[in-house]
Parts: sequence; structure tokens; C-alpha cells
Amino acid sequence: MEYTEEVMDHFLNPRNIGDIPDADGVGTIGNQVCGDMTSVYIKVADDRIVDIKFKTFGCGAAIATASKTTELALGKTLDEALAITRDDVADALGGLPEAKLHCSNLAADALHVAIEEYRAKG
Amino acid sequence: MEYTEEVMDHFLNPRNIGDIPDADGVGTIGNQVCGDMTSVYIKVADDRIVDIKFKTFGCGAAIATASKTTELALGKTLDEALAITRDDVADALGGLPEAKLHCSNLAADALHVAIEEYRAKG
Amino acid sequence: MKRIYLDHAATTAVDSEVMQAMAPYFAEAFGNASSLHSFGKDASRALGAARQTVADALGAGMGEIFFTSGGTESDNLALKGVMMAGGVGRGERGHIITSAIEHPAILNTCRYLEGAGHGCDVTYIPVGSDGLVDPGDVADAIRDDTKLISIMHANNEIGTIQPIAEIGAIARKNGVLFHTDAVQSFGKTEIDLRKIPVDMLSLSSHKIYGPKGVGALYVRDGVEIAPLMHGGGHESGLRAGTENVAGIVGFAKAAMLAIERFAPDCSHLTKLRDMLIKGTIAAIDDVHLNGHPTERLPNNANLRFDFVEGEAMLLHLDVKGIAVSTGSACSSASSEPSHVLLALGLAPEEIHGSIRFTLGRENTEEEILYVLDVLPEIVGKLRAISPIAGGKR
Amino acid sequence: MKRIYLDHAATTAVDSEVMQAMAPYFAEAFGNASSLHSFGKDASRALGAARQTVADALGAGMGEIFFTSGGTESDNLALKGVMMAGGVGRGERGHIITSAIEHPAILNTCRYLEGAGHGCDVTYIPVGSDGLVDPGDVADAIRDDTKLISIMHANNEIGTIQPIAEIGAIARKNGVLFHTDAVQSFGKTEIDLRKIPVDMLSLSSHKIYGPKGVGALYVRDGVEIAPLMHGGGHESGLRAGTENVAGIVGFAKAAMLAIERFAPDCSHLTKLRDMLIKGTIAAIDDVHLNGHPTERLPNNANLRFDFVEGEAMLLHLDVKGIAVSTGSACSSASSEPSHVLLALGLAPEEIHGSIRFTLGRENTEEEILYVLDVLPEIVGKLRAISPIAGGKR
Ligand SMILES: Cc1ncc(COP(=O)(O)O)c(C=O)c1O
Ligand SMILES: Cc1ncc(COP(=O)(O)O)c(C=O)c1O
Repeated sequence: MEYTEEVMDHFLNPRNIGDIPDADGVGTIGNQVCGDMTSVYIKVADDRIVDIKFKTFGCGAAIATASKTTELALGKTLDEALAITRDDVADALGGLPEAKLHCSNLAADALHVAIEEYRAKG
Repeated sequence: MEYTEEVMDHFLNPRNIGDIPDADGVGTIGNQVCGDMTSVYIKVADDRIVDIKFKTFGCGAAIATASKTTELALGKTLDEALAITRDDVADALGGLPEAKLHCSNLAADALHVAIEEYRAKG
Repeated sequence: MKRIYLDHAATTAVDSEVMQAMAPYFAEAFGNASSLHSFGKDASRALGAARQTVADALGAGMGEIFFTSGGTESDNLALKGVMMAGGVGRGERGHIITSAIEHPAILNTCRYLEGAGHGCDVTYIPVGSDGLVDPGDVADAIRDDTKLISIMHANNEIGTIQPIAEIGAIARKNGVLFHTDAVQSFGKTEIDLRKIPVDMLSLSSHKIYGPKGVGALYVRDGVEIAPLMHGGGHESGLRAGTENVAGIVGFAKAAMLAIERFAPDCSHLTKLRDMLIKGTIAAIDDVHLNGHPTERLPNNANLRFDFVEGEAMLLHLDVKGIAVSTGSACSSASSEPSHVLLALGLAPEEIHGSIRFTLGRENTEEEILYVLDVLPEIVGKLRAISPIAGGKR
Repeated sequence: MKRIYLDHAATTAVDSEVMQAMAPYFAEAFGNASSLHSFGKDASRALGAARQTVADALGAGMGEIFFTSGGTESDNLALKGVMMAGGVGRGERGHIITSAIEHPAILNTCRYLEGAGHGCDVTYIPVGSDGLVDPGDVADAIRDDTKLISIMHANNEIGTIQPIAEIGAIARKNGVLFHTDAVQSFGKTEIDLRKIPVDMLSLSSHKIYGPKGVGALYVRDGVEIAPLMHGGGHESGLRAGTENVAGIVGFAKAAMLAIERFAPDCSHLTKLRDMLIKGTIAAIDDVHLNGHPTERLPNNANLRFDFVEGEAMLLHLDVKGIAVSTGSACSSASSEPSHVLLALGLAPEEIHGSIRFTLGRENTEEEILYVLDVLPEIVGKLRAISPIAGGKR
């Protein structure tokens, strides 16, 4: 399977790129096999994600899934955002090649870590 | 190596074919590997081969060498004819493919047997 | 001079539609199918489509088709692959059942596997005088350590078609894998892998109007075989080496055409074949058909001309523009008479007088009439100088 | 969109003269080279001429050239063939010396031979950070049971050219056979087998503007190797299977053209390569050349872009019409980062940012200028979203 148009769109025009200097939560996940790394930054207000940004060192799938994840998470409550799975992201992108599934997990994982970090701070 | 033009000529237009009902000598040699068989018939006068005929069940090389052998032997003294070797025949044909050398021996051998038969009758 | 090609079992000309299908893959969509860029994707898409086409042609799944460099490699891969995957030669022993009339790609692989250190025993099932394997003989030969039965679908020399459905059923019942070499039969007799219990099947492109140097091995889902060639992970790891995309595309097109043209091809070939067989036997004395009269490929007429030698016949026919082949030892680099004809119980001099005519799609009635026209004279000429003809023509 | 192909180490487009040379052998002179009739003779003559051409191109004898289905098969045949001929795996043990940066066709064959029951030990010689094998290391690795040294001529990823004359001399002095994989070097660096002590050498057609699915193994007269593929007695018994005449003719033509065009090709490629390397390093910070700066193929520029990942670069370039390859794990079905770049001592994130540009005959200065034009923006874009770039562009 090749990259879908949706994947290519998010890869070429990634949404919500960059960082948030005064983020409420930051999550960074690296995948040893691929050498990929994704950081997700969130701003939270009223238990909702009101701003989200990401940075990714990684392949096309890693960038596209990170972009898609931020899009899915923006405006969601933290519980809703925590419920976003890798499969949700892959589905929203119209699927991912088999060989890419392992490097597409980064973003959802990084998002969850960011939320947990925010919650841990209380 | 392929068959030379000379080989093809002798194969397509074999000289001295047939048998000699009242032959002075007959030699027949069969080659087990190829399933080939050649018979040579000679008439002798004044120690010379004055008539010679052959029959061959065999491949192109077998037929051509038999034809060439009879041509070489005709008119020769018996000693001269006995001295005709397989190599003489192959040379006279402009050479033979390596794989065909083993089935080109029939005619010279059959000629020698025919001469020996004649001499044995004494 | 008009040339008449009657040696389609040896190889076929590439079909013009096949040429057309291949054409873009040499210099335009020339990418390496493993490459990620657009050139590579064009190639891998073509490869995927070709795999689907070949799978469909056999009634198989796409994941069950592995492309190789030809029938010989497919046969080697099937036999060695099963043995190696089963650990045979490394401690384990294994037994193979095959027939006495297989193609050298099978027979010589078996001889190799029987050799010291490779841990195999091989049983060569004989055939009847009609060239058929008795499935009962196969059943009887099965041992506890039998790992594989390999019986060809149709024979390349005499065209005889083996009862592979029955043999496959016996294999299945006994839990033994079954491979069949379908290099000669594909496109000329029905093969539907949904219906017959075959675990592996070999194909070759150049026998079906495709390019040379391409073939496939069908391996039923779940059957484990080890690769022969190691390297990049091509063909799901079963066959390393940059894929011959143009060749594979051509092969797939040829397979598709073989299926599309199956019915007209078969009736055309059968008609010409019977015309040739009957015409020859009617025109010339002491001519016999080798192999089973009806259980045979529609394009094969293997005829035995008593008292003459095959290569001499072949050369005379070649001079007349007619291309055939022979089972005579003198016809090939090897000086062994045909092992297939020997297995039928023929005497050496009978084998030496056997000529194989194998017809193709493009042959015409006119061509067969021409052959029937020149044959009697050639046979007559050779019988006239034959010391064993006893005056017969 | 104009497409710029810079992945010639992966494969090349078939040259138009090669196409022309092959053309008659698909549907006209389509015979089986083993057949005795005129169709067969046309084929076997073409095969003979092709063999002579390839032999001449290497400074070898015609009897030393064996055609195969490609570089992978040639490599497998060389290694397994020597071991099998030496009885290794059947009682005997044997030792192979190779390098850590060989192509998978060599490395995975070695791993297979190291496996249980195959009787081989393998020493993998490391390379320096420049990608060169130290011949002294090879000499030191030789044991009493060393049967073969196999060191590639030029590396497919970083283009580094190994000192094969020296290594060959060491092998010869120690009575050990020497094989070299010249798949990437042929046509781009001089190879004259009259001058260098090589016992076996692998070639592949599709890397030199010939068709895919064809290659050759040179085997020096007197060197004994066993066949991988059993069947008909093709290729002097060393490689069974109906010869791919069209493919072989095309391969030979490509080899001839490679020799004829050697000097202009090399100077053209070197110029473009240096333009690309210098231009990229001048335009973009934190870019490095992988592999030796001068002991490298004239067409290889393997560049490391810090802070970005290779596949992402590749995809961006592809969108711009530029085809390249990368050593990144995410670039291939296998998820291992390049073993070659690892062997240079690079860190995983450095490996992931490496892009291989391999140039070809038809590339132009204009194309390189276009690449230099688009590269900075792509790298900038990716570094902008890179969490490890630290603000660098
Ligand atoms: C029955 C059979 N099996 C295998 C082969 C070998 O196929 P290939 O010539 O493609 O190697 C052939 C033809 O040569 C054949 O007729
Ligand atoms: C150095 C090297 N050796 C061997 C091969 C394998 O050759 P082929 O693709 O013809 O099997 C390649 C290319 O894939 C290569 O670059």
C-alpha cells in the first residue's frame, strides 16, 4: 500500500507545526527502530486543548500522523483527546502502509504523554 | 561449432550410396551411444578399391562422414585406404562439431573392416 | 524461404500484444520496484498487477505467486525449498516421489538431492508404454518420511497429460506436499487451483508466448519453503534479486492471453495436430505415435519413423524451412537418448527415429499440408540409405 | 512535470541502442539456443557473440563468462558454488572472509552459509569511517580453512571503491579464491581481469543501461564451482534454464557501450557529482559527504543532512520530480537502518538523514542546478519542524 492523498497532504502541508514556549504540557516520544521522534505541545483551558503544536524528526508517515493528531485533538476535552488512538489517526488519514504502522504511533503517544504531564502538574 | 557447408553438402547429396550385392568386402560398424550404424561395401581390383558404396542409419555427421570416406577411398590402393583416419575424414569436411566426433568414426572403421574382410578371404 | 516453426515446446515467439505490454517498462517506467520514488512506484504497481493477473489465471491468491527466472528455477525452488525448509540434509532425512519422465530441471535436482550429504531418497515412478503414471504406484511409494510428490502435468516430449487431480488427492490424503511442473500444460489444458489439490506449481513464460527468463512458482498459502537465492527481501523473502519488471509484465500478459484464447487455441491446435498425425501415418509406412493417443496436449505430435535417425530427419526438414525437435542422442550436446522415450520401453533405434512436432497458435493448415508434402520424400531418402530399412521406404 | 532520475545505483533505463540490439530476439530470432534448427542456431550464435562481448569487456575468455538472472544470482552462485564444490556442509568446514558493507546478496548468503548444517564460518571485515577495507585486515583474517574472500569492488550506497588489486594479491599469495561484486563498478571504474588477480566477478545488466533479470558471473579458468540450479546442461552445466537470449544480447550490448563510452561517461559523471556535492555543501549548513571523498564512483554523492529524516527528504524531492534513495530504515520494507552507514560508525540519526544521489549518463548540468535550487527549501522546511534541529535551517 502506498501513502494516501490525505497522508501526502498532511506531510506536505503539516498543520500546527512548531512549539509552544509556555506549553501546559509537552510529550516527546522517540522510536528507536525508525530513528523517529515527535514532540507534542499543548495549551489547556477549561479542560480543553485550546492550542496544540508538534515537531517531528521522521518519515512521511510520522509527520503526517503528527499533523493529523494535532488536528484531531484541537478543541477536544482532555478525556476525548486521551481516547484518540493510533487507529483513529490512521483511519482519519485513509489508512497507512503496513510497514509504516510502527512509526505512526509516535504522535498519539506523545499527545497522551503531554496530557499526562499537564495533569501530573495538577 | 556448427556443420560446415561441406558436411551439409555430403549430408544432403551423399555420394556412393547403396550396396554392392557381390561385394569383395563388407564392413559394418554400429555405435551404441548414438544408435548409428554404417555399412561399407567395396569391390577390389589390382589391390585397388574400384567401387565403393555405403549405407548409414545415423545423424547428419554420420551420413556425411560415410559419404566423404567413400569418396576418399575410391581408387586408392588398399594400403592407402587403410591409412585413411577419422581425422582425415573430418579434415576433408572442414571439421566437425566436438559433440559429433564420436559418431563420425563409423565410416573409417567400417572401411577398414571391409578391407580386412577382403584380405582375410585372401 | 518460408519458415515453419513446429517446435513450440522448446520455446515460442513473443506475442505482439505481450511486446506492447512490456514496451513501457524498459526505458520509461524502468524504476526499481523497491524504490520509493515515482519511478519505483510505477514499477511496483506494474508488478502487483502482474502478480494479480497470474494468480487469477491459476485460480490462486496474489500472495501465492512468486516470480522466478523461469521454469528451471521454479522447479529447483519447489524441490530444494521444501527439503531445506524441512531441515532435510541437516540431520533430517526426506523422501521424494517423482516420475521417470520429468524434465531435467526436476530429475537433475532430484539427483542432486540424492547426493551425499543432502539427505534425500528419491523414488522414480515408471510410466506405462503410453507415458502415463499410475496413481496407484504413487500411493504405493509413499513412506513415513515422504515429504513431497512431484509429478509433471504434461510432458515436454510426448505431451502426455498426467492425472494430477488424482495424484494430488493421494498426496493430500497422506499429508504429503504435491508439486506439479505445469510449464508445458498451462494454456493448453485447464488448470484451476481452486479445484485440484496442488501445493506448488511451476510456470515458464517463454512457453506461452511470453519473454524468456521469467517464470513463477505457485506456493499454496501455508506451505513453507526456503529460498534458493539470498539477498534483498524481494518476493516476500522467497526470491532475492531486482525484479525483472518488463519480463514479468510480459509474462502476465501472456498468461492472460492464454486464458482468453484457451478455447479457440485448443480447438485450432487439436485440429492441426490430428491432421499432422493422421496425414503422416497415412502417407508413410512404419510411422507410430509416441505417447497416449488422447491424454495428450493439443499441440504435440511425437512421431516415430522406423529405420531413420532423428537428427538426419531434423536437418532435412530444416533445409525445407521446417523446425522440429528429436529425441535422438545425436540431436543434443548430451549424447544420451531421450530418457522419456526410454521410459516408454522403446528400443534405442526407435528412439533415434522419433521426431517431436509441437504446434503453435500461428501455425496454419497450409503449413501442415506443406509438411505432409515434404515428409515422405525425406523419409524415403533416408530409408534408401538405411542399412536397417531392409528395402522399405 | 519534468522528472529527474538520480537513482542510477538502484537501476537504469534501458539504452536505446540496447533496445535496438534486443529487438529481433523477441519475435523473430526467438529460438531456443539448444535447438538444432535454424531458429535455434540464430539464437545460439547470438548467445556466443554476447558471451564474447562480455568476455572482451572484462579482459576475460569466452569460456569464463556464465550468464545468470542478475547480480543476486551471480553473488549466490559464487559463494555457494565455491563452498559446495569444496564439499563444505557435507563433512568439510570452510571459512569465508567478506566485508561488513557488502550488498545483501552477499551478506545474506553468508548468513545462510553460517547457519546450522552449512559448515561455514564467516569473518566480516569492518571498514574505516571512509568506508574502505584495510587489506591488512583481510590478510590477518585468513585461516587454514579459508576458502574464499569476497570483497565488493564499489559499494552501492556510498560508492566507495575498494583496493581489490591488493586484496586479490593477498588472496592469491595465500592460495585463497577471491570474488568481487562489481555490479556497481563496471563501466564506472576500470576492470581488466588480465591485470588484477580476481577469480570470480559478478555483474548485473540493469545497472549499466541493460535490461533487468540478466547478469553474469566471471569464473576464472580452472576455478571449480558447483551449480545452484540443476536441469538442462546450459551454461556448460553451471546454470540450467533456457537462456534469456534477448536479455543476454541486451546485456552484452550495454557492456560494450559501457566500455566504449567509459572516458566521456566518467568525466561527465564526475563533473556533475562534484557540482552536486560542492553546491549542496555550499548552500546548506550541516551537510556531510558519506564515504571516501576521492576513492568513490564518479556517479555517487551520498550526503548526510543533519536533523532531518531521509524518507521525508525523498518524498519532498519526489514531489519536485527528483528521484533519489536513502539509507533510512523508514525507506524500505525492512526497518533496519543501512548496515553500510552503520559500519562507517554513524549514529542512527545521522544515518536517517542520508540521501544517495546516483547520477547517470543522461543527467545534465541543468538538472543538477534544479536540484541545488530546490534542496535548501526542502531541508529548511523539514528542519523547521525537527525537534532535534535546535533552530538550525
Ligand atoms: C516441462 C518443463 N519443465 C521445465 C522447463 C524449464 O523451463 P525454463 O526453460 O523456463 O527454465 C521446461 C522447458 O525447458 C519444460 O518443458
Ligand atoms: C553491489 C550490488 N550487488 C548485487 C546487486 C544485486 O543485483 P540484481 O539486482 O541484479 O540482483 C546489486 C543491486 O541490486 C548491487 O548494487
